[in-house]
Amino acid sequence: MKRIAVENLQSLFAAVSAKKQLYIPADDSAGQAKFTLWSEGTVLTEKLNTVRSAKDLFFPQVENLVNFKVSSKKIEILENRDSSEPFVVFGVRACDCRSFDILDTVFLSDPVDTYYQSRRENGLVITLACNRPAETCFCGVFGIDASDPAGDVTCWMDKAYLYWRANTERGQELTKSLSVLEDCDESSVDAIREASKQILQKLPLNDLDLTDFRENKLLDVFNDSAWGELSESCLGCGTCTFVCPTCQCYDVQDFDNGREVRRFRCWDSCMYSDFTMMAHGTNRPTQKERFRQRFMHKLVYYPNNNNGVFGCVGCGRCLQKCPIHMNIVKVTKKLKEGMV
Amino acid sequence: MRQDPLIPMLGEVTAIRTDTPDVKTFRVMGVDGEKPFVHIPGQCAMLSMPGVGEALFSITSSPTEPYLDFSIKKCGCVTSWLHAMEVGQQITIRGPYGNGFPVDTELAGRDLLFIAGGIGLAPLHSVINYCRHYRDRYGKIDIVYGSRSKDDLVDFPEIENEWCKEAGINVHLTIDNPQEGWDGHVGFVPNFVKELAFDTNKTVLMCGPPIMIKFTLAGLLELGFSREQVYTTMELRMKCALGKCGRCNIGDKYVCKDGPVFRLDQLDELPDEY
Amino acid sequence: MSVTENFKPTIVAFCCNWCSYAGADLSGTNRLQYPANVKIIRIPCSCRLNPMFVLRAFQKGADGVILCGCHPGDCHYTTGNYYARRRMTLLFSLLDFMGIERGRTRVEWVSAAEGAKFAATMNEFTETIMKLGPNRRLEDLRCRKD
Amino acid sequence: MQKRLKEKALELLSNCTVTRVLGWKTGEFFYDLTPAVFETAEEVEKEFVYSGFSGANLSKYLIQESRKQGKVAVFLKPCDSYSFQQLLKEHRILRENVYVVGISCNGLLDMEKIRAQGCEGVTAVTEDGDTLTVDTLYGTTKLSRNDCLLERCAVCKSKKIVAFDELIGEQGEELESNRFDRVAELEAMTPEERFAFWREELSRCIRCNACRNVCPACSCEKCVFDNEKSGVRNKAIADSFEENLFHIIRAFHVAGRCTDCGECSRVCPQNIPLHLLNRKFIKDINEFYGVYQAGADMDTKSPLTDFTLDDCEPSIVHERGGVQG
Repeated sequence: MKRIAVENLQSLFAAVSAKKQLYIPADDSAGQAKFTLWSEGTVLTEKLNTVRSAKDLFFPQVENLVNFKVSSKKIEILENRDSSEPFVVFGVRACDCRSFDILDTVFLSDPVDTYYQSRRENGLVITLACNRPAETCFCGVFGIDASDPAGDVTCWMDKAYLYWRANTERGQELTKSLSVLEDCDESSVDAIREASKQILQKLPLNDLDLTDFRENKLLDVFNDSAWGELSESCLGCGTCTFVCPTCQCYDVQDFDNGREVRRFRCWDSCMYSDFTMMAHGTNRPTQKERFRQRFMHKLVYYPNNNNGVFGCVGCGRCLQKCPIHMNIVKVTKKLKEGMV
Repeated sequence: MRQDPLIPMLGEVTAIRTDTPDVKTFRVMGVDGEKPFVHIPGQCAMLSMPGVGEALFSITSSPTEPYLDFSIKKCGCVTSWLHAMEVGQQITIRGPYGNGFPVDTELAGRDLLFIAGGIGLAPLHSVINYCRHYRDRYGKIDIVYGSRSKDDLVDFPEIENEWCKEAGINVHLTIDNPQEGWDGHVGFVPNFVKELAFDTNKTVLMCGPPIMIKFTLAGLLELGFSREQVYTTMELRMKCALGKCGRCNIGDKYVCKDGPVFRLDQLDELPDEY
Repeated sequence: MSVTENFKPTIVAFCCNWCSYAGADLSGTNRLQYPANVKIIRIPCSCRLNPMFVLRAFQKGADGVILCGCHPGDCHYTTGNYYARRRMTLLFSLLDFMGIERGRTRVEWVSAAEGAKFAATMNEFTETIMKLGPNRRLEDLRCRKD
Repeated sequence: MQKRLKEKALELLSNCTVTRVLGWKTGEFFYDLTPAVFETAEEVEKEFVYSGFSGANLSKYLIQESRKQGKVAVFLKPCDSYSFQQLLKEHRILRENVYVVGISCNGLLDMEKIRAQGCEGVTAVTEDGDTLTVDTLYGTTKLSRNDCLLERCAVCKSKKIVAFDELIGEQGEELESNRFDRVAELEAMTPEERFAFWREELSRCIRCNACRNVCPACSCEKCVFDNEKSGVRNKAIADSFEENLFHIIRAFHVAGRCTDCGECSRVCPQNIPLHLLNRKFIKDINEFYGVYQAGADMDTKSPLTDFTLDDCEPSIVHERGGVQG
């Protein structure tokens, strides 16, 4: 284990940044945290977490796929992949770190999505244990220990020091190259972890229990009468899906600038009315079906295909950001009322 | 750089056949003149025109042919563009996608009953010709095909001149309303299937408009068929065709990857959202 | 903003069918010169100009957008240009509020008889845009030509 | 207030004035209230909440709700009543199917602002006059209530309830509001500064469409941005131009109809001050065409569907003071 004094954090960032692009959560102009490319003067946020999750760095909201040049009857295919350079992302919370596992099962399963893959290979993840979780946090429900997150490197912070533990070979390699870090004892973080655990135990949403979703039949959950009531005030916006670290649906679109056609993909949301729209109509005509799709996917469909692992990591972003405050916790609790 | 599955290959439309007022069949070859890829009957491919859009289409031709054919009905953006295009036009193609019909496993050795309505013949066309090519691997073949009118029967010449004349294949055609020059059956497919009262030892492959499927299925069950005997193929909006973009997700299945061919008893386990 | 060397501005002029388009025609038949980089788009009435058209013109490479219509009171449809006047006033004001150069947008009333005014307006507007330089604040980078 | 609203809801249900009540429903915490339709006394008893966090403007839901069987009661705060009346004016709500209970309001609270003042893990907020006591997992803090108001409440334009069947609390007055101060501040900047300001703000947009979907004035059956054939559908932002396009058009489409209810800014997950675009239009309309408040009455013509022969020319934008860009 290594450490560095908190007042020297900037020199650590500078050292990492000298090797690879470094992203850290920093406050934006609205005072909310956002993963920001570090440069001299970028300061680590004091906020618990970023509004947009760390998935942005691996699965950006918009990315170029390929270009086409069309001339009369001929088409030329031109490489137009956004370049992906090696980068380090610092300050990823335990929940977001787990979300990478979920995104991996989608994007890295056959056929592999090479855009995501190259970012995953290029990205080194440094997690930061949570000292002050929010009331909306419920990562513990998914077996995530916010006091000891995964990642290539795990960090802990108290008032005096940032502690640093490399978990993977890549993490060790980076550690070796950082002379600003000094050695320290493994037990240095025990107190931080203990304090963090004390708080984690007290979180109001700890009692959320999802086991019923594993045991109930897909169609029974799907046909539950509560969906109508749950979705009645849903605005059909995409906030929940866009701030969610595990939402990965995308759209592929073409942009024609008159000289060439750029094919790009962008995030899409199952909450949008045109998500499944075809020439002859849509199979999810009302917000109820769209709303249900999102939660069924996280609570039933995804676990069915992935050994019971839920498609949620308990980061609490949708709890904080939904304009009408409908969220996976409320949905889960309501549905459970109807379950046997 | 690794080639991503989302990046298509170039193809060229080498022939266009007008089948009906709103259906054309497009022959697509690679720019090298070769067939772009080998498929299983029932599988699909993504065709696209850059700037217009990309859409998934059933492959109409049999894998035994040295080309890929797509029978496409004009109904949206991409299809309208395709209908307006001329031979020699390059397009992009990627695939094949989906599971296809189990032609070499569950269907082998069976008596087959094909039921198609309108453009629903497109995916079955591939299977029918595959079975004709390997005729000895299958039992009796019955084809029920219905359309709004005689003019709307896709690829009528081939049906009339080849399928109808082949031994061991019974073709039953029907159109919705009486029409001059038509001396065949008149009426909707579901009723026609019931009238024909097929043996229940057949395996059914069905594709057509949802309403036809619904009523034909009821008729088949009445005749004593079980849901395990019926295969159908689905169509939903798709963008990636790789099981990732999330659009064609029905229950825990992705139609583009786990489908589009489903046995009815499999469909019964999925939410009624298609 | 500095004037870029060799900068040839693209100017989109939306012209109402009844007055300004005829005005443009007249300036042509009278052999009055105005820059070739003014692209005229004929619309049925100045009121047809959807704010989206203005933005789309900028997206697709326009450096200036001008709307020409019948003089107030002369609208072929009686009142169309009065509505257009309010709309464009508010739109231009919002664009200005967002820091888009005011000079890039303009409305001018040109009658069918005012061929000379049309040419003069276009010359003047082109000059203004020349001074402003290429549209950078409301451009779509994907459409940039260089 | 909560008690009086609840009693009213129960009364309206029990005497069959209405079959449903539109209100706010309790959440997991004290602040995460969801707009909801209550159909039974039992639901009202158990789940109806009115508190400083009942910010959501319920008027837009009436477009759908007023078209269903039976009458629906709704609780409208003063600013919500402007949205309601504007929707009535546009024939979007069937008035005869709605029973409006107007409620007086002393400003609603913004959880984001409470959090922004350093309160993490908030478990309870107690109001006591001008002071808020905020209990968190990490201790208790006291905040000034004024510092925690929703933006629209901090610059409240009117306490008047413009449409109602009955009132709970006092009818209020239109207020002298300083709501245009920030717009004026921006107007006084140089174009470069204004451009930089909006680039910074709009670059945070994630195109979640919450601002559009929550807006009571955005009531098109199908939005141009949902129309594949419009050529502007792009739901995610591939270029900064699209951020500008979306927000300019969004604001323009509601110009003259926007009541300044502030919902767009309230719901923005990225805290973009979207109301400033709408307010700029309102300020301009007031200055160019005379003071107009959307939703204030049923008769006045909307400024964009009206004109006078001697309206100012668009060149007024060029002639106004300030540095030319």
